[in-house]
Amino acid sequence: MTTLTISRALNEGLRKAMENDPKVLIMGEDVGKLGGVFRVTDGLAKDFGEDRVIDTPLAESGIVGTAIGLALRGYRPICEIQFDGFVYPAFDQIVSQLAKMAYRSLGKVKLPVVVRIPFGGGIGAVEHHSESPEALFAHTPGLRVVACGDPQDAYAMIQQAVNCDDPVIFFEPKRRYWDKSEVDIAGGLAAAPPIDAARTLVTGDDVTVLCYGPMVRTCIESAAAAAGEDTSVEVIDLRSLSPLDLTTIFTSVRKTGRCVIVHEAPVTGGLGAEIAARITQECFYSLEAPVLRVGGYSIPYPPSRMEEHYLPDLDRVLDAVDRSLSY
Amino acid sequence: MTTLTISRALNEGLRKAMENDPKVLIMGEDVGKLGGVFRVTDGLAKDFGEDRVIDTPLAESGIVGTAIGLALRGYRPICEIQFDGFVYPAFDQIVSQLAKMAYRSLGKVKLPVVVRIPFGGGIGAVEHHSESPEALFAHTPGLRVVACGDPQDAYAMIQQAVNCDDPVIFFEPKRRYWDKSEVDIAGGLAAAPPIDAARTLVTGDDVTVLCYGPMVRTCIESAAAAAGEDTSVEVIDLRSLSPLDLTTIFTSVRKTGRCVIVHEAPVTGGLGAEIAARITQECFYSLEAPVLRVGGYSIPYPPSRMEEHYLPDLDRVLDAVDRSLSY
Amino acid sequence: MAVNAAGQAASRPRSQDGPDFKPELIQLLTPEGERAEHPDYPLELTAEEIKALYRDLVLVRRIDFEAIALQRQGELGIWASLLGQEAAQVGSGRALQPRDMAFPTYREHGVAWCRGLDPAKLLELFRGVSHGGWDPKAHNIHLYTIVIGAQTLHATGYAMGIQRDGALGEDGEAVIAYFGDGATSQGDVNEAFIWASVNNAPIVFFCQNNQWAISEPLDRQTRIPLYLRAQGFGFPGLRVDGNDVFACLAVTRKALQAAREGQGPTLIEAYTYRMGAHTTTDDPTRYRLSAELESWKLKDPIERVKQYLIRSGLAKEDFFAEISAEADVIGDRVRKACLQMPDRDPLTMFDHIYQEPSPLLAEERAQLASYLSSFAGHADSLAKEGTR
Amino acid sequence: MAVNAAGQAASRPRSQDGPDFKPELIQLLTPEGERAEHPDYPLELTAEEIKALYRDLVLVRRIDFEAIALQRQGELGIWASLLGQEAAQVGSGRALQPRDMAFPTYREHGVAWCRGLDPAKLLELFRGVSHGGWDPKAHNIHLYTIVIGAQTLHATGYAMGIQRDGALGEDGEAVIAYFGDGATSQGDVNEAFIWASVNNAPIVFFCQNNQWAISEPLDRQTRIPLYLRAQGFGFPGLRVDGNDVFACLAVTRKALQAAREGQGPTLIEAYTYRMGAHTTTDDPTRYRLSAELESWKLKDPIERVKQYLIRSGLAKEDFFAEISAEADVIGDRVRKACLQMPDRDPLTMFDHIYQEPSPLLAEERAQLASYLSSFAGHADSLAKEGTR
Ligand SMILES: Cc1ncc(C[n+]2csc(CCOP(=O)(O)OP(=O)(O)O)c2C)c(N)n1
Ligand SMILES: Cc1ncc(C[n+]2csc(CCOP(=O)(O)OP(=O)(O)O)c2C)c(N)n1
Ligand SMILES: [Mg+2]
Ligand SMILES: [Mg+2]
Repeated sequence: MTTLTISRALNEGLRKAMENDPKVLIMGEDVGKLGGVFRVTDGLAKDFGEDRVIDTPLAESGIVGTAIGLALRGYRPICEIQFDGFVYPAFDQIVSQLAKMAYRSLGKVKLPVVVRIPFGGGIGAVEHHSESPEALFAHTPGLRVVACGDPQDAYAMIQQAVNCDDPVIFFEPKRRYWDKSEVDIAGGLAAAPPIDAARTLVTGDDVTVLCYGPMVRTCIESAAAAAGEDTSVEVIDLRSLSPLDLTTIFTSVRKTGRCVIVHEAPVTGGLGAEIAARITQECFYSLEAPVLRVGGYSIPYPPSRMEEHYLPDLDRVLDAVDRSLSY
Repeated sequence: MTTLTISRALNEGLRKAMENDPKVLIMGEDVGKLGGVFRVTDGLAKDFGEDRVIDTPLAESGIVGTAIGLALRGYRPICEIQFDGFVYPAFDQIVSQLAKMAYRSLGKVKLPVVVRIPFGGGIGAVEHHSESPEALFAHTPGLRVVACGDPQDAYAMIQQAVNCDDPVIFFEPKRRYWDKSEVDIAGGLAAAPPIDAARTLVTGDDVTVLCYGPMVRTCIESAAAAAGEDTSVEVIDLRSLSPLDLTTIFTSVRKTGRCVIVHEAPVTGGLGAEIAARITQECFYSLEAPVLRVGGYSIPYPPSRMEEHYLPDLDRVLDAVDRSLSY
Repeated sequence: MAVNAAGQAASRPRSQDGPDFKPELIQLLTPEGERAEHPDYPLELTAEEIKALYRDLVLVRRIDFEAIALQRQGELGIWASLLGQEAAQVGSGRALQPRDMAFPTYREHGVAWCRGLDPAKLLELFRGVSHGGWDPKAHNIHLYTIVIGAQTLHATGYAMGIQRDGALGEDGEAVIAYFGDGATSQGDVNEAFIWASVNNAPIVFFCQNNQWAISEPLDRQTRIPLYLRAQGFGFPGLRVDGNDVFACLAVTRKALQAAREGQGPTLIEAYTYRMGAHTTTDDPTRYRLSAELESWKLKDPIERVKQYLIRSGLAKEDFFAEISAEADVIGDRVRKACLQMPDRDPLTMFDHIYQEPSPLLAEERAQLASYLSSFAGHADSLAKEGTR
Repeated sequence: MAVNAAGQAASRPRSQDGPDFKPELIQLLTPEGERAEHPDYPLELTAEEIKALYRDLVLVRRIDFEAIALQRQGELGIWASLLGQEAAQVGSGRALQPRDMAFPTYREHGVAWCRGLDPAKLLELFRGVSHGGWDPKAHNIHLYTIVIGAQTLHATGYAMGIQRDGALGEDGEAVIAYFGDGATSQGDVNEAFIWASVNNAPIVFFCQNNQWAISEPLDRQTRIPLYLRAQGFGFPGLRVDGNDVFACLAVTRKALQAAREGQGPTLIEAYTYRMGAHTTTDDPTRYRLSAELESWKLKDPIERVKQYLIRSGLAKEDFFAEISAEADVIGDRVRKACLQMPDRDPLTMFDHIYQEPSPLLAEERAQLASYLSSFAGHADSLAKEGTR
């Protein structure tokens, strides 16, 4: 076991992936000498060369579009999108090409491309640096969408994403990059849960709380606080946002009868909507309360000095847990 | 009253808007001499000149981006995106610029830009010509998203959209372009419901069916068929997909206790998810059955010879109504 | 060629679209069927080679013709005709080595033919049986790309892969990316130029300037000849007579060889004309004059090869009759392939979303299966259907 | 300038990045502070005008300096310094007429200054109080745009509006769009070139080539000088010494006037250097050599004007002292404005989404209001908070 930050764990995972397979490439803005603005690719250009860690021209459509071409040639490119808000210029290449090529070719083409996106707010940044666009990709069939929430998952999931023959949109919880915890580097991937499985992080009986990415820590802390008030909260890290691990979700909600979903993205049209709708449909007679959603308001991400009031926090999660229990 | 197709009604509405305000412009691919691939802008270039009906270079980001600039200069541009699947290259300009400029400027800038998008399947087209991307825009705060479902709404709503000082994403039900019905051209806009209001098209007591765009006709027909089996279906055309007219929705569902939402877009992460989640939350104790969703499968839009099996139709709507009633 | 841009700024208006500027059009075979020479593009072709090119031209036109007819008869949903662009496609297509990779748009039926792709595969797409469905590796031709310009970035990335594989050199590999005049306005195409240039990637950008993007004439996309675009990105561009199969072959071959040998990208503008409608759903009489069409008829890409073959005595009437008969056979074969093409089991629409189907997809598939089987022979469900 | 592209193809390698190609750098004031002449850019400036330019340069550097300090002290979230680019911004900014419109990136503090925008407005953005919040019409400077390249399309559209308003002519209006070297790789910027060219729009594209896009040197974006990009789109491009405020003024003025008079777009590449970090969160020692920085220090844009003023006897020590004192006053004022800047009521985050708030927004606003008030003075809720 080694203590690593999420940023470092990703770095170690990427390094492993590059060591294991010479076809693995990294491409993006400032991923080379600088090691990325969050240092996730730190040192990789030096060790694997500029042909494998490519500082690209400044254009996201070009990054994803050429990555697709490299994948067609047998490479396994990992694209870094510098910030969530800059993935939109690549949207067409992701939605109309990356997501659809396997289908278009009736399975004859595989595109093992990973698109890494640091996402979410809470770092005091200017506009476009705090977005949570995951629902857009989860609504796009053909993509896998995942988010890691802690260093261990960061380390394992990035490798699983690279190994996966489907395109993967890989969300990294930007404001948790420097959170530290134990990572089993020696253990390899054997012990890691599959990339499409949710993980129960806290077991509880009263309310199920679903979360992912930066909200994982918030929800674990909320569960601890609730425990102090004798409320037993079950916290599940979804990890895979598309496809969803519905079995794990339904099993928990059938047990607790109550569910709160937490994400930073605006509630309206967010991933929580899909999950709430599915739970209601499948667990209708088990539900003691409507599935409640905690997330961003229906506004553009606000200026950073207001973001603490925008972002879901421990209090808002607990408030929702309380409301759920009051039904 | 005049009998018009949806395509023609839009044309008449655009003509009115251009007559009323010299600042109104139309821009897009083939909107000039050709009159658009669906003839929606037929004759307008001839009558208003090439400076007001602009055949642009072939690039959607450029279309929306320059429209924003024209709006900053005091114009009211109406962009035509030729087909739903070609809006993605403009995604960044729509999501990061068009949607956010009013907010960015604290209201000092208005962007009265309309982005018209023929959407949906059922016309036997090749890939990228049958998409239903409305949920992506409904998840983007700052945009109004609307869809017209019949000629009267087409005529009125396009004018309301042009008059609106917010950016409007205007979805047109492609496969219904040639559907005909009565339009009150003389009556003007006074009698038209507001652009953000849903409209109850069929009154009923047993199940509420929510729909928009191309599914409006399908659902009206379903209600008629259900009436033949003594099931009383209430059909509501949502019209405004963002913001949603939740009052009308909740009122109906509280009355019927059951709700089915129908759209062509994939159910997973579609607009139905948001509506289902909201209804469940707000009408929890009124619901006799979970809100059911009828829509596309979690796959890319299939080749056209399979589309009839993909698209929601009368049978699938009735099936969902039956399932709802069976709870 | 030292470009003094400052001087250019001083001496407005621009020279490249001024009356004094004459873009060179590379031609090796005149519309009248006479051989022309160009110092940079010597081309030696055997009689057999020329006849083979003629055959390609005729056959791809025939396939196209059959497809249009099939569409008219309701057998295809739509068809994008290559009529008039046969020389550009066959010339460039035959310049490719088997190991090279081609990235087509939706109109490159002539290129597909040269790569050896069964035309029935194309019909599958336009009939709506699949979105393509062929294996790009089987004949080194990528799937048709419908989103304008997107494939130019894929092609560039693929070319970067060739570099990384060390597959350059005299016998190396190269890539060709096809696109139209309208496509040059897309951000993606310009980004592809940047990537290709910065990486000195082994790629040929082959722009078929057929003068129209649906109803929009060229002047909506550019005010200077398109081949000049390349100089803004630091690689060579040239304009070739796109109705001259010899010239298209020669310039593409040379550009591909340069790419293979590590000299980077070239932009080829094949100056041609879309003789037909944009697609079978289009009505060009709404936006263009028939006089234009007539003038281009005189530049027909097939007729000039025929004239050359006749004049030079390389072929006689029997050869042309033979090709014509072969064309009919192929036309027939294409027609049969279309009419006999089985519809796919609707349940296969759930295949190939992911390498492994997700539980949700399996569930949706099962839903549709049970829904479909409810219609199949169950008397009561049929009765129910009757009431609806 | 007849470009023989075929010849170019034949005579690889490319001449524009070959050793024989020397891009012209327009310069009217040498780094040593000596006046140079250029036949196309005669420039007559009064002593007062030169002093005013000097004042601008010093003040914008001082504002920048203060902002960096404020960021270090935690008062700003981030700051993008213009250090080294003062001449490019002041020269071009002062070339604008009040009626012209400027579209900046996030680094154009010098342009903002010239337009008359209160620097405190900029701090509002970098402090995180708003995303901009000023009225573009008040000083004819658009909001800062952070998404690379997006504003070039807005600027082009705005210029098309000028055409439609018939506001061209000697006293007409023009637009300037700012962007960096990195931005030239974005599809949007190239689409803007196309729109501007095809429409012959009254716009000047002003590219500050500061040699770096965060950590990426210029050669990741292009292999030929950037100003040559314009020739691929059919309009003039030129390179000016971006550290020479006289030359930047002269070339921008001329290009704007050409635009105003209907002669269409120009691309100006202001060749300069980002002396500081990309932003305050960046550490340039990770990716660039200090020797490069040192060499650019010798080309400082302010020092050369000072030298010129001294040598030509136009200004004495008292003038410099006066400007320096004024700079301190303005620095102080900026600092105070920052420290005294009120935070906004959190509920205002719900304002200006639409012209009229939707019921849902009203509801969300009310939710937050009641949530906030639950913390305000209610003993029991405070107690509750304490347990969490
Ligand atoms: C991104 C995108 N926008 C719009 C379209 C619709 N469309 C299909 S073909 C076409 C014109 C293409 O013109 P050009 O590039 O000259 O190719 P050509 O059809 O003439 O071969 C358009 C606008 C599309 N396919 N993709
Ligand atoms: C679309 C987009 N992608 C990435 C970024 C992140 N980013 C901000 S500045 C920058 C570099 C810009 O370089 P350049 O255009 O040369 O301008 P400079 O910062 O040097 O003034 C990058 C990559 C962004 N803001 N927008
Ligand atoms: Mg064309
Ligand atoms: Mg730069």
